[in-house]
Amino acid sequence: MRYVIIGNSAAGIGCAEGIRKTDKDGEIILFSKEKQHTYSRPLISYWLEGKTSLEKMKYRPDHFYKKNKIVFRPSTEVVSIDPVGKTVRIQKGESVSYDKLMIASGSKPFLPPMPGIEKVKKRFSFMSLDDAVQLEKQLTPESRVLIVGAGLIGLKCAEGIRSRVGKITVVDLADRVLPSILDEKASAMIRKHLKANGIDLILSDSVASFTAKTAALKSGKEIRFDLLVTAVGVRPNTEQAAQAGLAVKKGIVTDLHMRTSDPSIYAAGDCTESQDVSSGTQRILALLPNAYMQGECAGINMAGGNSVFDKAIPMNSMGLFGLHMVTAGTYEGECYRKKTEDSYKCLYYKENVLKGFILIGDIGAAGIYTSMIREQTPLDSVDFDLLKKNPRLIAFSKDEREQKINTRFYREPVKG
Amino acid sequence: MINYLYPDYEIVRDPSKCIACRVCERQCANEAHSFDEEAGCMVADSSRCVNCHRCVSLCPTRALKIVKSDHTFKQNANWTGDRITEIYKQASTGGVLLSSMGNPNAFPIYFDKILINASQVTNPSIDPLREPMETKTFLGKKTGEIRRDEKGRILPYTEPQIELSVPIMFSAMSYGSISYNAHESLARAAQELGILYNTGEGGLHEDFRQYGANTIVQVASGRFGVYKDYLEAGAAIEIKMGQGAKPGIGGHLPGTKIVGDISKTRMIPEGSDAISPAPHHDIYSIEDLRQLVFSLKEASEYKKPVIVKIAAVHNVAAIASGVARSGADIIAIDGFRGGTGAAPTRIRDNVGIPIELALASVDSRLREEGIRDNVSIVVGGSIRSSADVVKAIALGADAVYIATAALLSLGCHLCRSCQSGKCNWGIATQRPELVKRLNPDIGSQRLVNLVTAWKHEIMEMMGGMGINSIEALKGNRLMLRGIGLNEKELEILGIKHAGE
Amino acid sequence: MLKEGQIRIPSGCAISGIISREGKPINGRDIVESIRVMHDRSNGLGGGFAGYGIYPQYKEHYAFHIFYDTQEAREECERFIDRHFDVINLSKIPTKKIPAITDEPLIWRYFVSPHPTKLADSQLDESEFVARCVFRVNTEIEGAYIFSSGKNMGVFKAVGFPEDVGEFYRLDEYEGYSWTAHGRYPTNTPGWWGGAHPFALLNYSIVHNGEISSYDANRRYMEMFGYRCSLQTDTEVITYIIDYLSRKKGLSLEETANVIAAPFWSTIEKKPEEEKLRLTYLRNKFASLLITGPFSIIVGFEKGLMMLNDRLKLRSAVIGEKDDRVYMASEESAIRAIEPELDKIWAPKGGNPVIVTVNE
Amino acid sequence: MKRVYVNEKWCISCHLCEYNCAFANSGETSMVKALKGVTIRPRIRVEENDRVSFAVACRHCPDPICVKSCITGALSAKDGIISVDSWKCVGCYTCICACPYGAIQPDETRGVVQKCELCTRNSCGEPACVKGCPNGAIVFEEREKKQ
Repeated sequence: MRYVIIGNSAAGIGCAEGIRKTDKDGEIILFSKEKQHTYSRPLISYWLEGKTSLEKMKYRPDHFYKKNKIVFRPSTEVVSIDPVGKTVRIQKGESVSYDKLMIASGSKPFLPPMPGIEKVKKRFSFMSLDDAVQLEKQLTPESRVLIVGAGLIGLKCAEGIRSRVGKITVVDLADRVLPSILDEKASAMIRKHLKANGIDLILSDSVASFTAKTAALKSGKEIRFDLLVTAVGVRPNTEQAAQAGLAVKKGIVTDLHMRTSDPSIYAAGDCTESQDVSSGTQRILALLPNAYMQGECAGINMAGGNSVFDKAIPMNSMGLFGLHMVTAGTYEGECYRKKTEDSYKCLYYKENVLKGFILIGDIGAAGIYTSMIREQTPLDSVDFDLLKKNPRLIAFSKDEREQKINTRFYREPVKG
Repeated sequence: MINYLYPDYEIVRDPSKCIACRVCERQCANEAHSFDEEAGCMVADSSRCVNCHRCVSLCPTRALKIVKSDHTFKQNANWTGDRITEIYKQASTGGVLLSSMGNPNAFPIYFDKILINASQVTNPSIDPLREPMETKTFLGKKTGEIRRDEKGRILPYTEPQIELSVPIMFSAMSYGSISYNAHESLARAAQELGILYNTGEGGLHEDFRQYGANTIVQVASGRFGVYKDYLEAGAAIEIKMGQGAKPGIGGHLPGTKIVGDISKTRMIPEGSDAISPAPHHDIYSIEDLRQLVFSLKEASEYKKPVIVKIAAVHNVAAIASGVARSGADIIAIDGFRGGTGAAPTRIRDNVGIPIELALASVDSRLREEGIRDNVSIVVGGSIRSSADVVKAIALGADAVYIATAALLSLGCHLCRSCQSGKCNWGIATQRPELVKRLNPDIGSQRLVNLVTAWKHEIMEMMGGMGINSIEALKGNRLMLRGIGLNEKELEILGIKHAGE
Repeated sequence: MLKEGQIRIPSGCAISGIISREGKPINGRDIVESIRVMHDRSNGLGGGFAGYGIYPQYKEHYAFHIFYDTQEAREECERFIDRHFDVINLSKIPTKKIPAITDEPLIWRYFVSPHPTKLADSQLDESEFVARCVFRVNTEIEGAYIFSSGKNMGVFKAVGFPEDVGEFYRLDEYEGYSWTAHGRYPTNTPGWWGGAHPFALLNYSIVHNGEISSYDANRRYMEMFGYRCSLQTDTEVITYIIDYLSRKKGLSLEETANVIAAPFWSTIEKKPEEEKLRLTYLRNKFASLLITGPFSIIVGFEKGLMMLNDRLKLRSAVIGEKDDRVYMASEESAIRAIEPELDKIWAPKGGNPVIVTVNE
Repeated sequence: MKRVYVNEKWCISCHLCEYNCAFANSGETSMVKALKGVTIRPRIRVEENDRVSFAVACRHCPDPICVKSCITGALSAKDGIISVDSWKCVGCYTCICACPYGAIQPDETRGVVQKCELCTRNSCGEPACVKGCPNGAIVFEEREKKQ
């Protein structure tokens, strides 16, 4: 049995670990476009900030490939897939056959057309360690940095370099920061916090055109900068999958076993669509935990096991300049809100289940909420008034508590 | 109104050790401890302290101790502080003083004035680790002629018996006076130990029927929870005529405690007072007792031994003689130091006689009358150690009852505040948050440990005497010597003085 | 110093016994020679013998052997005996003056039968009547002590080493089908003749080596049934127990052994159900008659001997056989001394009675 | 394998487990020195209301979502014990967002997370919460066979 894995991040690694849970000996070949040992992509901003090192960023220990008997092929990009011949073709014209294939090709930065951008020499995206290394080389205490995009990537980048540059300006077309994960009030709170930490934010605006060191905004403002970071968004890497004739919508389409439309080909991670339990929709959930769990699920199935991943939900945890926020699920239905000077809580619930939440500041035990979303715990089976105040197991029924803390391990309630 | 009382005890906190974890505060049902937010430290109100040591025991840094207050009245050998304080209390309330557990006063403790023999030279001591050492005991009548079948073989028919692995039983404590968990601890320990516990006059909770083979069901003057199934549920039936802590006094469990399972188990309506009359109103004399004994035997088809429990009072020997002829299988005698959940202080402290003297005179009397085999004798009322057990058996007892010692092993610190219902150790309380403090897994294990430890010690002492079976110790008064006792005391105890 | 009856005196001892299963006569000399070997097991403060089948001519009559301290005691006692019995024969017991035995009391022997009217008036069976009379003499008549009261048997005892006691009583002039002997090593006694062993009541006689730890439990129990343990010795109470269980309760000697040296509960537990119930019954019913502490005893009874050790076998006891004779002794040497060529010799297990009876 | 189980029936809400945990992981030899005057940050927490109380710490799930969610690989499961490598941890708190028991806490002083590691990384030898529980409400026992 030969397994071929495309991708060396969370989904690819998860897949390899999933395979090894079931099949200790099958051949695994793992192709990575990048040259590095597997590393954690979200850590690049921490690296810039000096909170981690290249060594610490390794997602798995040095002996990982060896221990798991994985043939690791770094700097090797898979250019095409032949689902009929069950082979993949790599850059140098070499073909490698597979019995089961995992596509964990991730995503790439999305750059909308911006006139004059080609004139900007010091221009970076912020997706990979290479991006970060390139950026790092240009940082000076005097640097004026323009970041286009006030989403997760843009803001983490801002935090990562804040202490190392002179000025940071973030521009976003949206009227608030982190629009994909925060509601208005939360955004406002973060915005205030960013401002307090020296980040200039220009919202509801966008770059009309660039010169080498200036950006003219639609509003007419002009921003002078030394370095440009574009973090407008990402797009899944689906080209090879599409060429191979696999079903692809926004991302590669899979079933709950992470199998694509070709029974020998699986896909996981940022390049796929998931069934979001909280919203009930198919969407791209470009999140590391999600990628790992999809990959692991796929790996188990590829090796002949039986695993279903039907618990996908959006889930984010991040800190910005010491202020932590965790969010999960979708924001629909009724809302319970509580705001204090330095914290914010918002719970969304609908049709007897918790749909989503936003916590800023006090994030302790947030996973209890997350699990309620994931498990679709009926709110009438818990003391929701208590839960609104604090995420606590005591709000669950006696039987449920007993299950959670006094049995061998928690068995998920049987639904239906 | 002036409060004349100064706290008996003072809570002493070592501020250098206190980490303000507030365990003391959470554990004190009397609310003696609190956290002073402003000062940022723990404070204590000694006037609320009953000296139960719950806080002391749970304080993780050992920052607490309770000391006797040195606040004092002017010295007076006659009007002691206790007497004066009692007068203040009564002058303020107009009520009978209530207290609990056993008589705490400085009367002679005869067990402590009796010494045990050991073998030297002429007779070898026996090592219980190497040789069999038997503590198994049967309780019940040993009368009846030997009968044989036509081939001359003995027909091994005996009156109903109780078999004990060690001659120790847990004395009567009702469900109500002590908690569900305390009862469960006793029942489970009795089962594991191969001994018996006693329901007391509170009926038998459904959950504990499974321990029937190790249960004595009690029939007392209130007849709470008594019906045919109850009588048949245990291994023996005890008629409680009296109790050492309060001879001549009945019982009163206030209606506030008659809730839920307690009401159900006692078979009386919730909220009604459970009043046990001072006498059984169907027993005004010995012949009435005989009728009750046989009523119970009839009801239980003569399968269960009937115990008659009496308090040790002045003419205990004559009473016991009457009981021994009443059809009862076992007499339980309760000494004046026996414990209780609540008794009038004056009764507890002034009525009854020591169990050692009662036992010696009853055993001698029954032997003089040639009726010692009619009954087994069980004694209680402050058996405090394995040495007390050995001495009691050598004086003539078949087995002992322990209750205070059992409660101590469950955590009781003899604060003697049972009547308040706020037992911090989860024993003498029905408050759920306090009851749960006594985990029967732990409680039963501690009881098992205690009795096992005593058993080992009994075996050591027996081995020292060259006795390897407990029946050879029973009534073996030559193994005892008195110390510091006068002729009369020695005569009653039937022992010689040390050195004789 | 206090003597037996006023204080309990522990003692170590030597015991020996011989029986002919054929009922053939054995000269008293043999038992004297046997006990002589174990000289060091006694200290000269007591020795004695019991012979069975020694009075064939008076075998229907109770033979009372009595010590008198004074003539007054003898007169008072004889008046008592006259009132309760028909006296067939009376005499001093023949003795031989030897230097080793001194301070002898008056030693008399009476062959008697209960007075028929007295017996009928008492509403007691004959043996009980005789036993009660013996107790009365021994407790109520100062200076008189009946130390042997069986039929066709007799106890001979004195203060001294047993071999000297045998010579003193001229035992070579007696023949019987069984004999027991005792050499005493009391730790504290002025030496009172009555305190020597064997101890006997009616036909039961006991020689005993050991010190029982259950003494007071046994004694206080026995006293409930009218046995007054006036001597406070183990042998006395064991004799009474055997008398009580065998004569009054009708237990066989095996059953008696199951009571006084009852098997351990752990042993009983392993027995077949019926046996378990029987042993449990006996042990429980007569719990206060379990004898603990070291003992080896030889019980003499009509037509038999029983040897029994305590359950832990804390005292030595061996049994030898040669033809129809069975020998029982504290030490093998005491058997070899009179029968060097044995067919068989063994040590009985603790608690297991060895009962030898004369073939009928 | 042996696991920590909590039986709320016997929890007496004394909170000693929290203090014993904080002490065990303090590295100090005296509880007074370790805990006096500090706000404790135990890895076990007692939840309570006026009727019920119980302690919650990491269940060391066989299929741990926290480990799967960890973005750095700092959380790992070995021999059934889930532990955190604070050298690798960057304090993103994704695990806190994922743990269904709320059993992982921020260690704000170090900017990482902390969790129960069954006292395998301190000198306690056995879980301090279990050892110090006065009522057997927290036990450390083998139950796998029973299931």
